[in-house]
Amino acid sequence: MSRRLRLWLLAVGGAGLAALLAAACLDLPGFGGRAHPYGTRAVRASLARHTANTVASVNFDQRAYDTLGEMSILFAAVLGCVVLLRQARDEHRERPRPAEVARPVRRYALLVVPVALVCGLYVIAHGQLSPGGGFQGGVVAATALHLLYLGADYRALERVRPLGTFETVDALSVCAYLVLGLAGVLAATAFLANTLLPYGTFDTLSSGGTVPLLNAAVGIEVASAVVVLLANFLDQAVEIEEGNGG
Amino acid sequence: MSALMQVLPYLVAAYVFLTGCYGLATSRNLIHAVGCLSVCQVSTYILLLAVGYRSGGTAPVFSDIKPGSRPVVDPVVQALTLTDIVVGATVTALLLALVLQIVKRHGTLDPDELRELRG
Amino acid sequence: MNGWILAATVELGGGGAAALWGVTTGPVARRVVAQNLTTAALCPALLLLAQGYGRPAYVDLALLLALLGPVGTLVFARLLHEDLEGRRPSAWGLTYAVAGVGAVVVIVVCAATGPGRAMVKLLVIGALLIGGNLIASRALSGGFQGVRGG
Amino acid sequence: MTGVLNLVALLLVAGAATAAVAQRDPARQALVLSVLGVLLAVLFTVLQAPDVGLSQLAVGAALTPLLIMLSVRKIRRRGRGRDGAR
Repeated sequence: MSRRLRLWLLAVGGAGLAALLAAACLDLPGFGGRAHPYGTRAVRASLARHTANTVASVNFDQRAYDTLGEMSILFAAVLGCVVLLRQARDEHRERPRPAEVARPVRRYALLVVPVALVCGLYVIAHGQLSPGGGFQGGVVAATALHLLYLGADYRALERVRPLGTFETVDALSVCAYLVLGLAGVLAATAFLANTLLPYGTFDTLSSGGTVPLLNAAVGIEVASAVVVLLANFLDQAVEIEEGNGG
Repeated sequence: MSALMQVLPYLVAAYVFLTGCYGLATSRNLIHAVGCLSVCQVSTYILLLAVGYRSGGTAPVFSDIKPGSRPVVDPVVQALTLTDIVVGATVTALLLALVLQIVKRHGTLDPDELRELRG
Repeated sequence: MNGWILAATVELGGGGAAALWGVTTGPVARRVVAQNLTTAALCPALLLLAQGYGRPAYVDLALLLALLGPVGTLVFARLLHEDLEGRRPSAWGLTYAVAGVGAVVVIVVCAATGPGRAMVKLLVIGALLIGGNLIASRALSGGFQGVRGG
Repeated sequence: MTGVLNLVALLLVAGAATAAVAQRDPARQALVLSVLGVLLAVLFTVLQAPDVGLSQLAVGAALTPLLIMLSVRKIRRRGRGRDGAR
């Protein structure tokens, strides 16, 4: 098919899709309407279980089974990246020369890494109270670690990042999520049901039954998954060269 | 103004989706195509959150307000979007890994050249 | 009418449009500077929104932006340094002006919050925002001269 | 008042998305994508979804640009290695 014909086909298809989408938009309930039946019920259920952040309650309690699916997509995607980006037989590693970074930038990086890690942990730990949670905090903590590469040197990053440990922790935290779900079955209710632990006092760190535990498992999983992911990309971008070298 | 505001967010979502599709179809660089796909993903976030919005509402997070004191927006769509964003990022990473593998095997980033190679 | 939200709208409209224009036109060197200033322009807007909606919990967003925005700029400064060599992108006048706006917003919001834990958090955000912004500008204008192939 | 704020945020996001598609060079596209990520986070705050905003900030401000730029760097280095061998 020629490029021209393909563009025409795209234009026709796009115009049709645009018309259908516009018609669908006009039929949707108006933006900012008052009727949110699911939302009202979700908020009520969340308050009944002493979880201050309703979004965390939906993610880790009311729809915890969905989150298990999301976690497995995440895990599978990272596994795929590790397989695709592994060092091939016709490639070799070459140590990058140490980088000379301007001193203020290096100091900033070394100063901000701990601050950012604490912030990531804060976002994970307060997931069931204030905005935040495992998904966000995990990404923050993992990205913050890579300031060491950006502001200092790749070797500095490699020293604080035992890759094998992170891969194991990644798998273990997925297992922890599953085990917490199975614990619900053993306690004679249902898979991932939030009936295992007392709900605690509203708006404290230990409130919400199993929500904080599932939240922590997701946080650890996301953090180690992102570290493993970035490590593979960094290896490709910085170290791995084509050819067998010498 | 207010009649337009009733549908504008949905229309913006549709527009962003179509723009992303256009970029995806006309892209001459696979990394650029992955970026366009992430623009397509953005449209789903806008659509979901627009459906859940409520005028004068606030976030359904009760760490700093009393439950029931203010109307709140829909938390269900927010939870869907939240996980979608992080999973979307890892899927982007998987696609980029595939692109790197394609470059290694075929030595080109242009989807059109790839087709010629196969044929 | 809520003055905070009005100020946030102005900040978002002006800063966002300027950043978008800067990042889509001109040479790469100018685009990176615009990307860096996006953080500095939009973080105060987030603080103003948190104040305007009466939700101290929203301040976390500004905290993360002040933390991760400079990291994003360092990504470009490090991985694009070959394109930036010889050009030394810098717009110190603009950088200081935007940092000044950020400082003013942080001080005003602090005054409205009153002393306490919330104020400490705001001051941390202010320090991270301005420090990160200045360091990222420094990195863009030749902070990675000695980096070769790393 | 909030209507105007919603409008401004939506239009900025639409503009940034268009710009991200229009940039054909991946490195320049990554720059626009990172601005798009921050603008989206502000839009989500305006739509009263701070959790989603945090998620978008964490991913859009640093992670996605880092992934794209690392891929670009790998491909550039590869091209240079090829030229050097020839």
